[in-house]
Amino acid sequence: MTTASLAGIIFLLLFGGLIIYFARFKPGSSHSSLRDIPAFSKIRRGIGLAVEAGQRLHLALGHGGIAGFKGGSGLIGLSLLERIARAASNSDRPPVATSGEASLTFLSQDTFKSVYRLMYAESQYDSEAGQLTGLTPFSYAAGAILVVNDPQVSTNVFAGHFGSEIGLIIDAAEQNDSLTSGGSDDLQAQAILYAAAQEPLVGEELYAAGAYLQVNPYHLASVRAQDIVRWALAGGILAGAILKAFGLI
Amino acid sequence: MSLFDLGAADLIGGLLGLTVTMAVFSHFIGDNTAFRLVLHIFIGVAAGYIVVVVAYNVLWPKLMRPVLEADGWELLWAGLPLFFSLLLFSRLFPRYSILGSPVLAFIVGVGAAAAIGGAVVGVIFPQARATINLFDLDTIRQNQGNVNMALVNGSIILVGTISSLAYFHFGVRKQAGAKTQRPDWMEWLAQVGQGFIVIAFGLIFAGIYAAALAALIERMSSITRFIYSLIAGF
Amino acid sequence: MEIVICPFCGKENQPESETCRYCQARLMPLKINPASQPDLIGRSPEEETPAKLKEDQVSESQDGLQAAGEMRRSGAPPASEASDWLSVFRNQINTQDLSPQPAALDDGPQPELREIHQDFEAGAMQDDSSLSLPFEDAGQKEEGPPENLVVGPQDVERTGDEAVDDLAWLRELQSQYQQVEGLSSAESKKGEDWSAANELSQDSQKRGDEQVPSWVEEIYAGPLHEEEAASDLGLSPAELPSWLDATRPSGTHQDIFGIPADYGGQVEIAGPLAGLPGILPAEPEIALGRKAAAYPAQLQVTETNRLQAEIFDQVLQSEGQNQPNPDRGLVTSQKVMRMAFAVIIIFAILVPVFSLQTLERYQPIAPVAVLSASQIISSIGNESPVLVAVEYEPGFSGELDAALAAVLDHLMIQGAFLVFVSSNPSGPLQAEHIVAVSNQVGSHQYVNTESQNEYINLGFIPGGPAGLRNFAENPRLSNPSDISGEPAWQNPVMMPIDDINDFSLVIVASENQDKSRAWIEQASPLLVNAPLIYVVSAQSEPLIRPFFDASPRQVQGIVSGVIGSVQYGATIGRQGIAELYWPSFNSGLLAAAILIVVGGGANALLVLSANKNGRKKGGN
Amino acid sequence: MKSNPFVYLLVAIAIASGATVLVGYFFPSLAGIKGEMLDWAVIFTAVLLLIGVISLVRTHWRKIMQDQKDRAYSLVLIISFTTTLLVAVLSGPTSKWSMWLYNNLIIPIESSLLGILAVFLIYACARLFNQRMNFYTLVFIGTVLLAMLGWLTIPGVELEGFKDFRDWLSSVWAVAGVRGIMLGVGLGTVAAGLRILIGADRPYGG
Repeated sequence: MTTASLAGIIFLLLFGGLIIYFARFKPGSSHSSLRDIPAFSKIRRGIGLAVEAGQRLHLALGHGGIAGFKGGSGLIGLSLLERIARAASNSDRPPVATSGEASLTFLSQDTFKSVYRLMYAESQYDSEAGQLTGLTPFSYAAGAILVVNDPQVSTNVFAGHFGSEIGLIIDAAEQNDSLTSGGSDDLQAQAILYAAAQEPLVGEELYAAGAYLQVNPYHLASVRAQDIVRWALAGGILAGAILKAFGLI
Repeated sequence: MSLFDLGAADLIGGLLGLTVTMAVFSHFIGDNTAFRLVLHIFIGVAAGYIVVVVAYNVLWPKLMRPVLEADGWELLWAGLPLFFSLLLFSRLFPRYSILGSPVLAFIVGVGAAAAIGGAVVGVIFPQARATINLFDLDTIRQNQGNVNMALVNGSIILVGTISSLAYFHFGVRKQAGAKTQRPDWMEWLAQVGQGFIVIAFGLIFAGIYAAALAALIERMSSITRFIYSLIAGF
Repeated sequence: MEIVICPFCGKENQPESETCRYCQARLMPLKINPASQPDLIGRSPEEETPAKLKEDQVSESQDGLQAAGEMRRSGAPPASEASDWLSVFRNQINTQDLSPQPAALDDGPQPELREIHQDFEAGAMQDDSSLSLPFEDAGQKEEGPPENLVVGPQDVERTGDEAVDDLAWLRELQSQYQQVEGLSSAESKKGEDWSAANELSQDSQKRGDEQVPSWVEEIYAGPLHEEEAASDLGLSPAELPSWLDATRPSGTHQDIFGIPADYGGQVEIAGPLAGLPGILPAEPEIALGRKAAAYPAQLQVTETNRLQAEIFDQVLQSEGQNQPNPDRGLVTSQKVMRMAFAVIIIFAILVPVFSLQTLERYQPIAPVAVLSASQIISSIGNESPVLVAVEYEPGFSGELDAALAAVLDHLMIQGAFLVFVSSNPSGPLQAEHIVAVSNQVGSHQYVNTESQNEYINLGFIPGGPAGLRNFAENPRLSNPSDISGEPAWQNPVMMPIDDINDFSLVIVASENQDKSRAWIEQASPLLVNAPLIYVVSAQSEPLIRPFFDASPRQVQGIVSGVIGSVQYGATIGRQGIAELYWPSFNSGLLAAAILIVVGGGANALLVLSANKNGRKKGGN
Repeated sequence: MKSNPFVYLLVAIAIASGATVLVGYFFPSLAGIKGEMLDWAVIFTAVLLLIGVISLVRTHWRKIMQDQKDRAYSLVLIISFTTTLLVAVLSGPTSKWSMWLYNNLIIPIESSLLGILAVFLIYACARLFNQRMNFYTLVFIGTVLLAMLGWLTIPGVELEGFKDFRDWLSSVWAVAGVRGIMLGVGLGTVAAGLRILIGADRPYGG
């Protein structure tokens, strides 16, 4: 086993252990122990609008699937979908989730179904709430534009892997006067979100969505574990650079 | 003489390209029927291509051919993916879709592991190692590089990497009555990090515009060339 | 066939049956003849013991009930007989002084006696209308009792002043005599009988009062005195609002509930509720089949009520309909700005095309990354296998076709054997497209002498980074056949290839930073001597740049976007597509920069002035 | 966790398969099993894509059958899908007719979509002060202008200095920001994956 593998195992054991420790033994208070990110209060308001004003909320899950590095943002999108579905599924116009990859589509349908089952309203479940709108990035964006153009959509949340085509969806949302917010793991999509979205999430902020919107205690525990591992990593890089500069490693 | 050789295919193809381009550019005025029609055509054609390519390159060589070519005990092992794939087809019928859930759970488990592996092996360790290696003076000297400039650049990258990493710190210690905020030193470091992030976004944004501009130029030039060839043809 | 419902258990019985088949209650009234009932008369209450007394009361009350029931069913005696005995009765009353002396009242030993007397006085003083039930309306008046039977207040006045007679036993004897008289009389009509039944109930009630507990009296006295109590408290009767009054049904009480108007005054003679007045009758009247009461069809609705009902109906109707969307004006300020920007940029692109302006004289100096790529390709020998990964989306054809065509054109001149592959599903088609575009760049005598094939398209590598790893380690296993399904590795050029390192050169063309990085992470560790060159879009150039700047270099050359293509063309002296795009690209960039400065500046000024006005307004 | 035993089965499958593949990343001896399971996942993802396309076409077909609004568009989508499928299957995905459809429909439409994106990006950039008026917006717009000047060639104007400054900005400052973002995104991805492997998140309907 190489040192890199050993380091990887220690890193994951430390990370996983911290998450379980914070979730089980120190659940911590509410999300108020986290810094303020305006985008999440806008998303919460968007969810409220969907419930009270009968407006529809559109969650774009991207086309990254759930495997590989870009799969992480897809998993976050599904957690966000569960939270949004729990809050807004009994409104006049339940939320809709669009995706450009088949496994994301079927997982979003399963998420909707388990939320409706939890609320003993399985009869209200509609499989078209989780839509596959296209199979290539740009055809996915074309299908999402058709969803965003619906006048009933008041809020668009982006949580998943996108490319530059995210700009087309934001443009359509702007012309429909609806709120645009969210983030992605892809740098091109983040740059466009930063310039064009009303409430962008930069980089890792998307991965804290579960903690800010209180999906379950493990999300808050993950964010606290990320904070600790972040400073361990920064310290490691700093120490490594100094030792490398002095030729010690 | 097939239609293709007569150039008619090019003529019709050019007209088709011109029409769909104009329909898409009509989006500047706002959402309209022509734009929606072209989007639906685009989704249908793209889906058709992807299905054929995936069937040729994945389903046939990795799923069907092993079963047809296997015999004896190999058939059992080669047939397992086919069996689970058939379970997935239950997703088309809401009442039996639960049969596909175990396979979805398998895909999610493997996908999550690939995400963790990709992040640790492909991003976190390589990026950390690359930042540390910026201070490898021996290598700098080997490449006859200006050592001082390299150290300055390396230091800027080191500070930028750590401060932009610090920008994402989420936890705050709640003081009674005081606004929940990070410690001052961390807040200052985060401000510096945000500067580095914004510079990166600016450069990427300009690159996206350049790519989009090139696409716009390609469309305009193909339209003008086609119209020019039509005029020249009559 | 007529049926009779038993009043006690509610079961049906044959009309002729005397007793109920189920609970043995009597259904037919007793046919009593005076001779057979001697023991009823002459018994005085004192001789009864308390327990026996209760039974008797119960049995009497049942008999009484039946008697009353009979009376009700059989109706009052014929008019002539009723008036003879009444006149006899009236004469007797006149001779006796029923009202006690005040002095007797004061030191009267039994306060109940005084109460009974007062009740008697109060009962006698009321006129008939007060006896009517509170929810009866005025309409009932015409059906009131005939005049001659009314005991007017003046009669009561005269008899009330004389002292109580001590021949109580004689009066008791008379009342029992009347009871017997009442029982033996013939059928009487219901309307005329109310007075006999009423007086009968008062006598039996007076007789019963002596044994009836005080709480029963309060129940009895309660309803009669209610209105008086209200008037005593100075409360005027409630004014019903018009809408409530309008909603009250117009039919009479009897029409609506089918209960006789005088039922309130009747005293229950049988059953556990014996002696209590105003009990809901379980009477045969309900059991008798009667035509259903005709309820009024129209509600009395005033004009305002109808309007209000219509408005309410409209509100309900409008709830279901979709609200017409606010028709968004075709032109809003956002749209105007967007169209203006579009016109300016497209105009800037088209000007160089029509002015045929070229920029050769301003050839950009090729950066190191482009020079390095050009030198590597120049060193590629004839028939050397070159792996080209086409990873960009069709939308980026404008930019990356120009860059990749310049590189492929150079490779075709060198006579290299191109092997196309992609981890993007639309990649194989894009590869065919780029080969066609590259052939148009310049004249090629590019034919692979041995296999007469210019290139081979291995198609799509599924599985993302993991798939790339498999391909890099074992391409033959990963992609055994080409895009059209033919075996790919029999070609002589492909025979010696076992892993990615056996290629002379690897070129990755991508617009996306993820795919670019995936090839570096999965493939470059295996590339020992095969160089890796990137043809990237301008948007991902900043992200690939560090791999070129790293030491040792993980990427040996970068050709980025339109500018990179022009620079590459300049290094090999061949004009590619980029040369056509470059003037428009240049003016498009300039137009964008001007729009950002002007538009951004204007917006900034607007925001600053708005903040200032806001502060000024806040400050006043 | 609900008491439904089927959910326990799903969670067990996800955790077992995930842990096996993850260990394969760090223990080369288990790389074989990891490769086989990744291959299976690739096959199932491809089958899901096929099922996804079938449900996409069925959804649009239902729109037509139920006479819903926009059913004409659904008809156009189904016709274009069927035509492309027949042409690509009968004559091969890279045949002459397939490439004709690809060159005259897919590339023009995607390029035009990217082209209208160019106008929207400049419009969004010019309007950014309206959205967020702060120092970082100024830095962002300044960097965009600098990057453009780095590519520009204006006859008679010396812009070489801009080019060098732009290259330095790109290879040092931008690289620092990108690394910070990638490390942060990496931490978030690891956390998301670990939540799946410890059964905290169950998107598969558990």
